[in-house]
Amino acid sequence: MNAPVVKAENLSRHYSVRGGLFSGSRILRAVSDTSFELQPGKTLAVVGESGCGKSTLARLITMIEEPTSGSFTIGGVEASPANRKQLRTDVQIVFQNPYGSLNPRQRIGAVLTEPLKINRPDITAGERTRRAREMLALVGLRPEHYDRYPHMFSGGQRQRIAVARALMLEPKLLVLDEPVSALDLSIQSQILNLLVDLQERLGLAYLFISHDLSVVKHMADDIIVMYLGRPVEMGSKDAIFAHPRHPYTKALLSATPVADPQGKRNRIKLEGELPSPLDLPTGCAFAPRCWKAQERCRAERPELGAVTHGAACFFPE
Amino acid sequence: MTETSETASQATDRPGPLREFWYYFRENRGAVMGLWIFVAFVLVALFADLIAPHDPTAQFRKNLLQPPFWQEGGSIAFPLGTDALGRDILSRLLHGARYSFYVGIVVVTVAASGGIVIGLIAGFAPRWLDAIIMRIMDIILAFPSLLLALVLVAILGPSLTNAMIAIAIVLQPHYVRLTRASVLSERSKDYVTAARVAGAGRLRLMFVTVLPNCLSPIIVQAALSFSTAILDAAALGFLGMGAQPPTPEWGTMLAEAREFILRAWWVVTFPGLAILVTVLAINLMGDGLRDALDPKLKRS
Amino acid sequence: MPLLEIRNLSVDFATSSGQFRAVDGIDLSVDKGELLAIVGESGSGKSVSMLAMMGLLPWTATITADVMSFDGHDLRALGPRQRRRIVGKDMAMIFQEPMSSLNPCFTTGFQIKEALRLHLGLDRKARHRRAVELFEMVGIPAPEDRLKVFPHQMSGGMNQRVMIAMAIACGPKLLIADEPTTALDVTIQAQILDLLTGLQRDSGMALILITHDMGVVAETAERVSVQYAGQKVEEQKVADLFETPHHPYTAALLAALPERATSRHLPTIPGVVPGQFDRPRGCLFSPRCKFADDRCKAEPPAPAGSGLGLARCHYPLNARSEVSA
Amino acid sequence: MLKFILSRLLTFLPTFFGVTLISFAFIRLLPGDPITVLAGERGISAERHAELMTEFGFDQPMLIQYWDYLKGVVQGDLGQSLVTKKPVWDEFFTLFPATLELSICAIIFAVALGLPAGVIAAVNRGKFFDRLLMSSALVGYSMPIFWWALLLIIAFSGWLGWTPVSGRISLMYYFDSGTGFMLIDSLRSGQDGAFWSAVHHLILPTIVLGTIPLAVIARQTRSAMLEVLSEDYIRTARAKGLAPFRVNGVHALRNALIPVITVIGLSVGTLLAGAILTETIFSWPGIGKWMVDSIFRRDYPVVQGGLLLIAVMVMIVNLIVDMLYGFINPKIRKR
Repeated sequence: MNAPVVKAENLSRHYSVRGGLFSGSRILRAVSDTSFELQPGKTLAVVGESGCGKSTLARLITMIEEPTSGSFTIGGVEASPANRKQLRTDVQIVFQNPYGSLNPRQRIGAVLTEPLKINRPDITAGERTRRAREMLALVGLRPEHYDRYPHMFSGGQRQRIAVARALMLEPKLLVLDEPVSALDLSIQSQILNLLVDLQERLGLAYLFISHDLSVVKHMADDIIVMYLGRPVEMGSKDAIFAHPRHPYTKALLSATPVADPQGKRNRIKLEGELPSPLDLPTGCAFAPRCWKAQERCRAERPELGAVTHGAACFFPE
Repeated sequence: MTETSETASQATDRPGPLREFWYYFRENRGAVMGLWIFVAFVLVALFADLIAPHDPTAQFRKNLLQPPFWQEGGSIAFPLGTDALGRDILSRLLHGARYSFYVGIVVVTVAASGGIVIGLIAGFAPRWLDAIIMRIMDIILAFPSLLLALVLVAILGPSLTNAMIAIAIVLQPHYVRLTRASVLSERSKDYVTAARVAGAGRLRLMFVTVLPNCLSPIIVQAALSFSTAILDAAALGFLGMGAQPPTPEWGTMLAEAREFILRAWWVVTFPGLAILVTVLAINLMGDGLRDALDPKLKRS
Repeated sequence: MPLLEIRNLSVDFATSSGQFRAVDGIDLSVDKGELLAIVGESGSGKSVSMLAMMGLLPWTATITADVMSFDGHDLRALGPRQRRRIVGKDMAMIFQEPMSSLNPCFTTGFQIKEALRLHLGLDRKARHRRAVELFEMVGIPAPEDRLKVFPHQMSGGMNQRVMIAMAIACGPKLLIADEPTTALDVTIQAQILDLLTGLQRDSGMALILITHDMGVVAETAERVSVQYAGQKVEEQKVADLFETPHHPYTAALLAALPERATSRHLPTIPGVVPGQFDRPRGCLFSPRCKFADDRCKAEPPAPAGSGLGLARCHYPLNARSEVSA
Repeated sequence: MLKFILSRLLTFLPTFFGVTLISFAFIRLLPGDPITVLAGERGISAERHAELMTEFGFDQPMLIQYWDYLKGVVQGDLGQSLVTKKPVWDEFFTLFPATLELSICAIIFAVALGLPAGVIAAVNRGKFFDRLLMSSALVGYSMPIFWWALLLIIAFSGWLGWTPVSGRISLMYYFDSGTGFMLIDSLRSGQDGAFWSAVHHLILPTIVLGTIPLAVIARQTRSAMLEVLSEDYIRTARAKGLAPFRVNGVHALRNALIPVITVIGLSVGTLLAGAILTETIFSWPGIGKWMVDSIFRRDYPVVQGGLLLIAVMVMIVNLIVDMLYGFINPKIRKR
């Protein structure tokens, strides 16, 4: 087996939230104790509902934010502040909103060449242009798009441009933060195909952040399910979809609507809503909504456990 | 890739940014009118020497307080009449445009360049520095603009230059606040994060990535403060703290004319009208700029 | 007679660059107590047609229809005052963004009681009692307290429950839900959908569910109308639609669902939805349709018979129980 | 809510010190040393100069001078006028009611006309009324008010003879000022016609001073209303079947008021700047005219003290507006 592209150990990111003048600051645990590995050419999907910390995780791995504790390596190199500049080119990101992620005052050509200009000053301007045009073709856009401004493109085309920009530095890892959530169904499949093709052709590893289980099922090799900042279940896609072990994963799967009118299923009804991330329960974070919860669940926090298909639950299936 | 598909044709149908801007600006008839008046104003300011029938300071002792030509006792030699010292009002007004234009340009340049840089720094600075900068701006804003200008002029001595310095200092905080606010809102957008992920340094982020996207509100503010500068300079002139007589500055002209208000309406009316029309034109233009540059209004 | 009947509804918007047709000749009928889903991508005009019926479009919109009747009223002939007597009472609507759809300056109690006073003329006490009752019906815990709360103090799911309570406050005969769960998380979405279908079943009101999510359609609707670029392209019972789609667009859309994928490569629909400037002359879907020929590009198709799901296509798929390829 | 107020008060303090610092610096920035400046044009002998330098502490280090100044400010000691020899503090508070009365009238005038104008314009967007009101507002906004005042004087005092040209009340009436507000004092004096005379004197200054705030409020109300009218919750209100009057007047206006209140607060600064011009033109015995006169007379202690007190007044008003803002915006109130 190859060396992993990313290896994260106990990554945490906590924010201190100022709760007003006299109440002091409180701690928002966006991500806590998250560990995983990602092999080259593979896709690791992170799923969960809003506020589960999946986007924060994406920003940690992309080195947009510093972890509060824990560490991770990229291609075997420790991602410390000293190595950041060197590692930057290995990890790139594609954001959810194709309308906010391109600078409205930059032509597409400038969008694509900027990363090279900053990080590879030795490359000549002509060479930069050549590579950018090549990349444009690779993501399925036309040469004449090179001189246009972002507002002239549709959402799907913009997402292609965003992918192209991310690939200009030939990264090993692409972080995809809900890359198709803002797109219509018919455009979504175009982008997903593009991503599949690029992965095969360039041997990229994907960290795929999504809330849409049907997309995840299509794209992922491995899956981390997160709930309120912690991974609650981790394993291969097949294992998780076939035999979800954590009650939350089960509920999530059963709540996802399936486009098949014949398949009537028993839906697990989750009571209540997400607790505030500022005010997490002491034990298992899912306990207040869990139908299996017992005294122990409320008192102590279960660990993720097993390496191949772990579930942070005292009573897994 | 198998599907190189999305049609390129629809992209060409949408106009480029400048053309689009002009398209929306043209929609607003008031703004276009304002633009033409402003162009005329600039031309007058540049060529006042050639257009004006008389020397603005020449005193025609035989024609004191002569009314405009259409009134009894007026003559076409002095189309808008003369003032108490027998100076031609039209010539003085034309030359006055030069001072107003000069004030506007200098004040906006000084206030905007300083304000933008400080605002940009505040937007990117760590919290403590940002807080200090903004508190200083609060302090300047706590003084009514005209009062602060008056006091500064009292320190520096009354003159047009000092009045301009004073007005520029007073207007500066508005640019700082505006720039900082739009820097903060732009900074949280994904394209800025994307530039950071691409390895852009802080200076590049500030000036190449973020600043161009903050310019729209700043341009509008520049237009509006151009008119504010003209008004404030005229007010200082009116109070005797701006340009000093016999300079044909519009506010100063009004101050000189005050005692004749009930006797010779024209010495009071025309300078004020000149100020009003100029300021109104610039404000019309500013409104048009705002509508054309503000994407929120475009959609409706 | 159906509860709601619409024939040939069109909506045009006056934009700075000319007229823009958002809805183009839509027919629709809903019976009492029925659950109809309208499905389509963005720009398909699915919300606009319903907003037009509610009279909620801005003045830039021009609405034309051959028939637009609701519960015996001709909606085209009603004056604003008479229409307001129906809207909010017999015909209610909830929206996509629960957080921004409630007025941030008023308590939820104020906003729900306002409707009760306007349409039912209840006195203060009765209003309060009814509001509490409604909050209980939509599953809001501690209703007395929640009536005194501002919208921003509650979660999106709770706000959507408040919206639903407001909409059903006067016992409407028709409830239009415009993407009611799109802004919500999956587990909350399931709760809200259960609530809506439960209310529809228990109270006997008709429900129109506007959505882009095929999964939601499959699990909740009885009958489905598919819209594309402002036109209705197909209408069928939900099971039949997923089994034998007749319009190529419907078929392509279903095929593009990742969960129906058979290989890593998904079938795609090339191109994008036509906009204001590039509206095709013939069939609106022809530039993206893999079956399109010259006829499709030249002349707009009329809806086929009801056996073919009213498909707006010259060459409907799966015609006459032929098994699809 | 209490927390909110306290946090606002806390940002007030550094600004307050900054303002004192500026007024402290003012007299030291003038050309020449402070004693020469304070002595004015009469000049002063060298021994007396040195004596006074020590007496007023100008030979001390700056930091100590500032500390002493600050102590004085807190105790209400701002020095005394070179001309009248009265304490600056007392003079300010004798004249302040005149400015306050005028400002309140101007703000009422501006809000009473500007708010409805903005709402009407927004509701009739793009139609005749909107164009008319907004064109007028733009003219008002562009108005050089010192010229506007002269025009009004020509029209109302010159041609029509309706209103007086200057002062707060006709010289016929004399009574002790109790509250300093002429409208109240004239009523309390019980003299026939005194109140009407005071009202007459107020009309033109109020219009002049209120013009720009009126225009600003009308424009701001319109744009705030337009913004609010496109919000989702307005659609919800209409979907409930509410009448347009209730949708616009209750649901929309309540939200639109939030930014408008801020603008009204900000126009207090503008108002005081305008008061300088208005009071000078109408010989209105308020602090604006007092400041201008003092600058001309080189009465520097007055300028210094007045500068500080006016800035503090503006800050207090801003503070009040801030709290009001917190009060009408539930998102801040209940956090």
